[in-house]
Amino acid sequence: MSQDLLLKLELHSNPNLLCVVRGAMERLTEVFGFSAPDCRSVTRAVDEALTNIMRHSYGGRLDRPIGMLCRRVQKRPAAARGHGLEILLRDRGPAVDPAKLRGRLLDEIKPGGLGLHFICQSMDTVEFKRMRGMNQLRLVKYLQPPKQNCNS
Amino acid sequence: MSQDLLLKLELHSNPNLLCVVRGAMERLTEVFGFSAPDCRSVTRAVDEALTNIMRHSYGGRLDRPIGMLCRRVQKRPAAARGHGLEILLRDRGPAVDPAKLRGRLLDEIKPGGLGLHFICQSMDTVEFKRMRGMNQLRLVKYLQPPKQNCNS
Amino acid sequence: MQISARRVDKTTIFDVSGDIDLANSPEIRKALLREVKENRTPKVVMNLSKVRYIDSSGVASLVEGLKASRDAGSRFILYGLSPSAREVLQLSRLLKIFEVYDNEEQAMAA
Amino acid sequence: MQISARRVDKTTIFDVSGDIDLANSPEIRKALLREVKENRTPKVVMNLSKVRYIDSSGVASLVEGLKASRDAGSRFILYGLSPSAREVLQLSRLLKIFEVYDNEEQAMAA
Ligand SMILES: Nc1ncnc2c1ncn2[C@@H]1O[C@H](COP(=O)(O)OP(=O)(O)O)[C@@H](O)[C@H]1O
Ligand SMILES: Nc1ncnc2c1ncn2[C@@H]1O[C@H](COP(=O)(O)OP(=O)(O)O)[C@@H](O)[C@H]1O
Repeated sequence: MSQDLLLKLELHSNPNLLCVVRGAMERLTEVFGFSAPDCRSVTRAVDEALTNIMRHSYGGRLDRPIGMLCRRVQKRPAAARGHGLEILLRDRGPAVDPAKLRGRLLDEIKPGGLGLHFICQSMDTVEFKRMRGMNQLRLVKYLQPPKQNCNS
Repeated sequence: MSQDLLLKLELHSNPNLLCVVRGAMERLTEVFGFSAPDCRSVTRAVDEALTNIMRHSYGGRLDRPIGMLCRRVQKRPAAARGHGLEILLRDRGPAVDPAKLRGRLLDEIKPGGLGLHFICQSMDTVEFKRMRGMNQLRLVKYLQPPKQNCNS
Repeated sequence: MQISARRVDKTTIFDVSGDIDLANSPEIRKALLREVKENRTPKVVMNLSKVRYIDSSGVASLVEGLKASRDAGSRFILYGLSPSAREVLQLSRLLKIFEVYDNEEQAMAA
Repeated sequence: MQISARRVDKTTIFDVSGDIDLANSPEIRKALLREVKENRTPKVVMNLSKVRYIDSSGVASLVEGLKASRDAGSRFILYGLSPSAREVLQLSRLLKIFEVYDNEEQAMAA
């Protein structure tokens, strides 16, 4: 394991396990040094991303594998306190159509379509890619957050 | 992954990560259906076992790998509500001398030597074995706890 | 998550505890819609003071409750939001859409 | 974990918040031993009302504080134990060894 790896986690696509991951993320973000609101928002982003994997990648099946990797990353160019928490989420569902990966407008009052908004509003970097038969969502939050960057 | 696997976790032997595992275990035990005191005591057992690995197996080094596996197991002979939570903890430290693996008497007031007591008092099964160059501690707690069994 | 209902005059109060997420938001939705649509309760109050976390599926269930109560001409009220629950409604731009109070007394008097 | 000290007359009160575990019990130990041995404070009170969890290394630090205060002829008092902290002292058969009170008022009056 590399020094910068903080935590590696594997779970099934079972919604009952979402609270377990939140329990871990609440503490990991705190240990990492985030403010209380940032701890909540990173935890929320991970939770919503897992929810999306369970619902959309796996269509509600409960027994499919999800991998999660948390690492410390350095901001480039390296700045003071310039490190961040990187979270990689991987699933083995069918390839996601990136065109579908977008949040809806919030001006209408209707249920659904909020998860991606929460993720983008919480994280500094949100990147999706398909690799080796897996979907990978990469989330990064820096300790001193720069301006929002969520067009990826 | 097998259906009965609940969670797989890898971390470094860094005490700062203990609270992260507790955060996950608090929720996992709750989801599993344990009473609040049982949730606390299973979480405590896992925490103390990890503490022992960090201190004794790895002598305080911060960057060594620890693996953790949580599964649902069935009690044999299968009884009503006879399932339990099994937790396997694995480290790559030197072989542990089983003769040293014992808690001290509690009648003296002195610091230290409490961890194994907490583990044994919390869990229904505590088993240690050396396998494939790894130490493995197996902890099981059943939903309706039978009599204590901690001579292993 | 646990949900139970109390009836006070013409108001039903749902006491919810634990986190609301994908694992249980369908249950919340069902309880709300039954109360609003079938039982036609004129005022439904959600006591969220023991709810630490609400995810987007939980917000969706609350929005469904709100819409159903608007359709039925009844009232739908939330109280006791945790910091996280408040944030999630703010992020959804729904904090001003719901009727939100600090405590039960205010929610009942409203 | 955070620890800070308050002085009230001849008593030092340590306010601790967060979990006490292997990551920070050495810090607790150091603060306690300094207060008891170096500063020779006649009464040291640990406010544990914001401590959710104490592990065996945390218990060991508290035992060291207790022993040092016995050696120094001073007093060492705990208050505000969470269910988990109470359990851990019970499991260690130390609950009756420590002076334990429910709240600060009782701890100061004792
Ligand atoms: N992991 C995923 N796999 C496939 N599609 C996804 C995934 N995550 C999000 N999407 C797509 O993005 C859309 C918006 O997601 P989101 O904002 O979370 O709202 P909702 O899940 O309520 O529809 C989803 O409806 C879906 O089409
Ligand atoms: N993972 C381990 N590897 C090697 N030795 C261990 C391990 N866990 C416990 N031990 C041995 O068991 C003894 C008792 O452990 P414990 O009751 O936790 O108290 P303490 O760790 O305070 O000594 C330790 O001192 C050590 O010799």
